[in-house]
Amino acid sequence: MNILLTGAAIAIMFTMLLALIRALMGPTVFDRVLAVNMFGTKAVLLVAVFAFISGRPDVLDIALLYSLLNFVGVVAALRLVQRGKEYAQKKLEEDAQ
Amino acid sequence: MKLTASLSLFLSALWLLLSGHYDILLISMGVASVLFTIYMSHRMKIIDDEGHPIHLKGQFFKFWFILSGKIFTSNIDVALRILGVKPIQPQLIKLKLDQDSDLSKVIYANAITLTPGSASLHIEDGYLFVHTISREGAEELLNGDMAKLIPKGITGENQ
Amino acid sequence: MNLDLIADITTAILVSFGCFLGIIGGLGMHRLGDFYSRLHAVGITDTLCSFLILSGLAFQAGLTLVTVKLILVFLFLFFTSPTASFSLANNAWNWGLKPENLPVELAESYEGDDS
Amino acid sequence: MISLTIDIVLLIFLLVMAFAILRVHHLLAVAMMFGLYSLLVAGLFMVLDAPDVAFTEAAVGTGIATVLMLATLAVTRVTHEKELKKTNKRALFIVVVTGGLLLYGTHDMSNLGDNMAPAHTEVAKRYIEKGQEETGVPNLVTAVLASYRGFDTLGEVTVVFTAGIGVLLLLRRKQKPRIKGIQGGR
Repeated sequence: MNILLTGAAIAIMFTMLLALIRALMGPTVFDRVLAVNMFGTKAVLLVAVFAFISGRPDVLDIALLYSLLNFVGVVAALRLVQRGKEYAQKKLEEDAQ
Repeated sequence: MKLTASLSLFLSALWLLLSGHYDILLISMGVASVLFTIYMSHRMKIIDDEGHPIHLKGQFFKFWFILSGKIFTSNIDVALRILGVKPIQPQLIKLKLDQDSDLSKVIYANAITLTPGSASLHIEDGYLFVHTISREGAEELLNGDMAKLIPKGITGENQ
Repeated sequence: MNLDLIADITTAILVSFGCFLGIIGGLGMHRLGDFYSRLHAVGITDTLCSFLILSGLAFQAGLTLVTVKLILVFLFLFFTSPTASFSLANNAWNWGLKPENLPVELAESYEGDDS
Repeated sequence: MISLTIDIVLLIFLLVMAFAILRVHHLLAVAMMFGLYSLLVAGLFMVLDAPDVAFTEAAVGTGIATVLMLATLAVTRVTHEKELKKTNKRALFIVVVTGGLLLYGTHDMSNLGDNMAPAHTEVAKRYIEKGQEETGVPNLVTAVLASYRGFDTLGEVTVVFTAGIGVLLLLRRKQKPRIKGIQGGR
């Protein structure tokens, strides 16, 4: 069973790598945030799988914490984008017209 | 009052399940944290039907059952499209929101986002802008398949 | 003994299928052309992939508090992911990011058609 | 074996992330990547058998630090960093010297998992054997932090509290709309 879970952990890390590459390449900031979000989700899964590999289920609490924090981080970032500079610039142009 | 009681019951159950240790010191800490959370929620005025919808009971099970089936099939569909078995045809469509309350609009938009292959983008003048990855998915949404699923008669206001 | 074997096989099937879906989602991040299409790839990893992996782990844990925690992890992911996706997509839309690769005439004819 | 693999992969991710933070010039993306960086560090702590430190790192590094950094970005006007053309020699010197000192310092640390290290032979035994009955806290690390080293933790909490007040004072806004300032600024 441990071999299977090890394989699962490696597969999850591979997915994390793919998401990381997208976060580095991402043409827009939204692509980056999307990739960061996906990376966080996969990190939660990795922690959960690792808890079973190492046989210490109390590590699952960290997965719980991550799954909430990931969401907080994404929403906080987007609140910022919403009133970022470009958005403000657009508003100013609209007001001027 | 009913909402507060059910919220505190829910929070205590959550605390007991997460802690796993049941002696007097820890339980009293749990009670204190539950009370503090209830107090904060009262101050933020978020204990209402929308924040804690206990009036959505029976019809929700059917909704979740059908929705999970849809999520499953659309996952497979999108996976096949990524692997190149089916073509990728992005579409942008506009759906009329004729739900009666804000809560059911939220459920509708989130149900669309939850099924991969369609994501709601924007709400404007009673229309919902949806991006789908396939034409079939777009036609399905335009036929109103998802709209029929949303539980009827739930209003966010009645106490 | 026999029951353990069944649980192990179920876990094996669920977890490997979940990981497979996860890798597909990761590939989708690169195969799909623009930001709005990539949202769907993330949708895969957020819903079915995490559900399969976590439920596979739950079969290993049995009926204990660990399973409750796994269910909670899944519920948090499941309820927060559409909100995060929507706020991301809505921000991109408000910011003025336009979807690419749209067959324009189709999009036009669909837009008028509602109900 | 698997923890070694996870260790190596996470360390490689950390390196990639560090270079990414150096290369990417969009500050919002940089703040999100810092969050991921500390998430990876927390993962390393978890693999090194320190779930409590991982917990703290996740809550503080990924949660609060990211939110504070984003809040700071929200009150600044420009989200794009200015590109530095030439290297700052003095900064490079300080970084190299500090790094060298830290590397030198690791020589005095006992090896990872060494049974005969001083920390494991004297006090740890008592903490492990009597921790729960003496403090009544089921988690050992919490018992050490909050009870045995209570004054130490009190000092740390004071430092964190002061830092928090400082951040709050810095982030407090004097006037409400900051958007108008763009016209006059720059």
